[in-house]
Amino acid sequence: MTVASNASNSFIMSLPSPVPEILTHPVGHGLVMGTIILTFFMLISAWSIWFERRFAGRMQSRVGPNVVGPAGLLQPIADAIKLLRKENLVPSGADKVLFWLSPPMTLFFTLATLAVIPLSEDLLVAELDIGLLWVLAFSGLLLFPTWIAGWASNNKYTLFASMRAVAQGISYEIPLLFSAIVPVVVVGSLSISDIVRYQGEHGWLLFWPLGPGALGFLIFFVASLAEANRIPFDVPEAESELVAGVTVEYSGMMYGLFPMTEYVHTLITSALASALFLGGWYGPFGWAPGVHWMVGKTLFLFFVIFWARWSLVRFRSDQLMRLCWVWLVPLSLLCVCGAALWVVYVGGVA
Amino acid sequence: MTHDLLALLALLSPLVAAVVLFIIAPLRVRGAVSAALTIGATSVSLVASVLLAAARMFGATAPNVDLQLAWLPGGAQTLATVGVYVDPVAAPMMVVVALVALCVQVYSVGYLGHEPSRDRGRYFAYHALFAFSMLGLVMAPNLLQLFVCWELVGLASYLLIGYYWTKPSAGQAALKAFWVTKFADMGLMLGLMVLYVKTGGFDWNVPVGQALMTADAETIAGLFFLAVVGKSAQFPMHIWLPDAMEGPTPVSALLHAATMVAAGVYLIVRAYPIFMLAPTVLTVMVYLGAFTALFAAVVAVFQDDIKKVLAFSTCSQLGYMVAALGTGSMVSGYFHLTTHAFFKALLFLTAGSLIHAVHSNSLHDMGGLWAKMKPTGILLIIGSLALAGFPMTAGFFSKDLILEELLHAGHYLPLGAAILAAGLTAFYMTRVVMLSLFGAPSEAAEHAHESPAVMLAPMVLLAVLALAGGLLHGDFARMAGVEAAFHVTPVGVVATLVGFSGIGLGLWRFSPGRRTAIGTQWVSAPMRLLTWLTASKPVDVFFAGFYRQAMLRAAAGIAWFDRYIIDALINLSGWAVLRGAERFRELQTGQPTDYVYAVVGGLIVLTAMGVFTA
Amino acid sequence: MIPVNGEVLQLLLILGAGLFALGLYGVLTRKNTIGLLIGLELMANAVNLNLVAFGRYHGGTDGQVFTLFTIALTVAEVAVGLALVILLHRSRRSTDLDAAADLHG
Amino acid sequence: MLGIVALSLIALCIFGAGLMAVRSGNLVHSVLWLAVALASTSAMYLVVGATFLSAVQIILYTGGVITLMLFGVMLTDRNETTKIGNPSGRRALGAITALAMFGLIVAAVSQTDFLGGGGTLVDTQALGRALLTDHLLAFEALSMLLLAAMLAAIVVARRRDP
Repeated sequence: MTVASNASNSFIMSLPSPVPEILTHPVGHGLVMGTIILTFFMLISAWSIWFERRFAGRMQSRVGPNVVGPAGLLQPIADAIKLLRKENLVPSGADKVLFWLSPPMTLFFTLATLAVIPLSEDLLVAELDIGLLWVLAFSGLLLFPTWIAGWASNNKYTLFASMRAVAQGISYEIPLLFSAIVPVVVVGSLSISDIVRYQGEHGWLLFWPLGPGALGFLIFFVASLAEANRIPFDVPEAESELVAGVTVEYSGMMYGLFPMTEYVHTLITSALASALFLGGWYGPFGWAPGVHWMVGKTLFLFFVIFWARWSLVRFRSDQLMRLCWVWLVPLSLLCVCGAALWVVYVGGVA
Repeated sequence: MTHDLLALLALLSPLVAAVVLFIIAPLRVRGAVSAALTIGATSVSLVASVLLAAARMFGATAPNVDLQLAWLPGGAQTLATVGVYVDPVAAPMMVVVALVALCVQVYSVGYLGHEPSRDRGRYFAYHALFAFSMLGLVMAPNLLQLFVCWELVGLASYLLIGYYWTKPSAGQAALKAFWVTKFADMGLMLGLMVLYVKTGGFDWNVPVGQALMTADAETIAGLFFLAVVGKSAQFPMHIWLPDAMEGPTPVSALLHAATMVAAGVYLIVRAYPIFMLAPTVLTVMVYLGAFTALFAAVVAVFQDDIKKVLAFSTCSQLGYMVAALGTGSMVSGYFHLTTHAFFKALLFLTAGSLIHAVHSNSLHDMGGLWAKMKPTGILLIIGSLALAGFPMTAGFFSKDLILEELLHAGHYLPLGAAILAAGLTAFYMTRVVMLSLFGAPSEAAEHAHESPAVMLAPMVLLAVLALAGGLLHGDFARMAGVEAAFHVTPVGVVATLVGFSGIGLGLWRFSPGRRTAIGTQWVSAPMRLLTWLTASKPVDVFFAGFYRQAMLRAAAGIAWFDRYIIDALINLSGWAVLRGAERFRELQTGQPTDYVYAVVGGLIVLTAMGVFTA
Repeated sequence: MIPVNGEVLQLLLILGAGLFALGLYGVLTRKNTIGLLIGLELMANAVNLNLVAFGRYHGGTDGQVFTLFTIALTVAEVAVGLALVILLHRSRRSTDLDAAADLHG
Repeated sequence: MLGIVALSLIALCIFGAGLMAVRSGNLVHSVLWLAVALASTSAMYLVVGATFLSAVQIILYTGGVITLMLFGVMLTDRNETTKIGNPSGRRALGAITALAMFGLIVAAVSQTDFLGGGGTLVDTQALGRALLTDHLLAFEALSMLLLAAMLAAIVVARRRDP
């Protein structure tokens, strides 16, 4: 594990003097960067709820929230206050400890993945040499709180929802892992920053390992949508069948944590896809690297996910499994083989 | 370097097609996609093979392609390698395999046009697998890879024979083919083991003269020959080949006439340095091959099923090749393999075309097709002439070469058998032509119509090769380092005359004027005996009847001894064990925890011994 | 991360032994089949810990490679074990180990 | 020093979670305690420098095995799984046996002199290379085993049509 402490040349060094000194120590660096990145992600996801509701309104020929604040911009704050003021109920017959434990665990595991997502060359919490595995490990762990919430609520709808969520989660983890292997094979490193740097030199992985790159990106994106339970893969919380998925029995801010982390998770997924396949903080052809590229790409993918949400219909459970096992798993295997062949015959590990 | 790439391309493009089709089910269930992929891959193989062969034949002498990857790394030394190896021996065979495979695949598009899309997809996936395995066999750099591909080819054959899996007879035929050849393959495996023990490798040309004693060579070659007898359907183990005709006719053309059954012959060609050290095996090969040639030709005369005629004819021709290789002349056998691939594939495809038209395999149902299907008829006649060894066709040159070699080697009895078989060959092929094309028009033939162009085109290509293939004989000779020019010899003249008389006899016997002369009723009294002997598949009868009776009698005696002597002893010990077990079974509580305690108790005792005695 | 010298190794080995003993206790005392699997997992984990500790102590890749293998083996074991549990539950309506004691002598 | 403290803390975590996993009367809690024990082990791997293994431990063990177990729990009865526990009749003998095992191993460990040590770190590339060269045969055999286990699990757990 190597922790980057080379906060070298950019705008951070131009800040007033005490800050850079803190940054030379790994822990201090992590704290400062963590605060910046966390704030950034939380703010974006809070207002993305507003944006999504406005956007959905436009797509459905209605207005959307426009009362609280100018153009409804204060709506997220109003929602938060409303949730905070409500009572947190625990259903009788529930497993109290686990019931209380689930929402904070969701938040913790989601935010833990943030630690290795680089927003730019120096804007990251810690540069792990197994960064990609770290992200995948923690997003895999996210199944736990979901399952716990469903089981602890002592409600048949939540139990069904959690069963669906776990089945979907462990199935789609396979193509997700395999497609994430493509950049690893091509670059020869598990560090996300290394993968981005490679793309700065050799072009985006989306284009450059011809075939496996584009296909891998597609599979990664689809599978991570499924991991984040976004439409069209939101079978675990299908409103028409399961009321509202595993969150049925939750109320107040305990409930609020679930949708919030879902948005953060989706945002992180978009950021990861941008870093792995879309060149991270590098522009096309390595133009003008900087944090703006990373943020732009992340937001673009985030927007595509909203777009899909309001355009597509939900899969049936069996269709979901069929898509995964019949199409994505074999295709992702082919991707890995293709990437390996590409490395041996065209590219070559640096 | 380019040649390395070409060789890899030839081998791997069918593999890619096969893997893609096997893994991705949605592609496989679409017959057209599957066909396009397979045919595309085989075309790539064919182009690559032709380029590779052109650089090594016709006087050109490009260096051998030899790419080997370490496989089974065992410490310092590599146990085996896999790779591609293309020398002047492998190159023509590659062309034959890829060419015939492509023709058959294209033909299949028309032949299986009415099958469900899903089944066609499966069929072409098998074809891609076969093309890969067969090319892998031909290009194998050592005998181990050859063995692996040999088995893969067997698998593809099994799958394709059983293509109509809803028919019980097809399933049984597939199983029979599988078990008979698997039994024979034991020989190849044992032979490889002996070879490895004796020479420390799987190469065919390392042991020449130096490391291998004649006795060992005899053992190895004998074991290899056992596999050849199974794969190339030589006498006692030919029984699977006629049954294999249950598969679709294009499959028969590709696997069971042109390429797969010839793999046995190719094995001999490849392992020739070893066989040359084993004179006894070579002699056995001459006699067994010649016997098979004559025997199968006799049987073929009495078959009413057009595919069975061709199947026995294939046995017979393979007998020729084996006999030729037994004389110590690699060229003649190998050359006959090549020409035979062309004209036998052609014959099967025309037969398939006829079957397609009348929906029956029987010669009786095909009478009078000449009027309906002139192009197919002409192609059938061309194929028959080539098989009969009509002068200047491909079969004429290769068969003539074999007979000459038999004469030079001084094997007069096999020579006689071979010449007689040549006459019979001409006779039964004439019978097929006369009955199917010019016989009395049958009901089914009323509705027959010519096959589509997609089926005719491959046949025309093969027909051209069947006619002109003989011109290559000089190149084959040069491959073995001999400068041979064709010249007329007494034995060739005799064989040709015998062939002509066979044709003449057939024309007279089955001329359209003699309407009653149909099927097997034409035979006279002494021939009737022969009919019984052969038409009812005598070896099958032998196995099913006499052999089984003898075995049963012997088994009954042994069974008595077993029941009243051996079993009594066993019962005694069983009784004793039962009594003892009644006591011991109390130990089995059925509670898993108790078993865990037993294990842990033992572990604790062992650990304690380790700790306190150290 | 810290270097693994003799003392650290001993500490890790004793931790491994403790974990192994805990797992053993679970296996010996649980009535429920899944509970028993949990004990087995603990024991396997203890072994893995020892392998990693020794691997770091001696250097070289072997310790970690073995651990990878044992992890994969455990996954296979759990998959089959749980399939058996489900089968047991289906035929006996119970996941108690005692329910499967039909084969006693 | 800091390292030893961290190591001891994690060791306590592992041991405590393991204890709860085998003592808890609620099967779900038991499984989740096992998850905590396994995750702490992963942290231990991180501390002693086996980073790749640490991630694998989380993905495969904590992510895979525990998820499987939870699935198994869900497919059985809720009443039955919330009340398990260790029957009193088995507790004493089990504890004695486990303690005997523990004592013996500790005795063996304390008898041995561990000198030197502190081998070099192994990076992920070296690990991958070792896996695919020196241990290739075992690797291939393992893939066959996993395939067999997968098929076995499907065949065993499949609901047969009556």
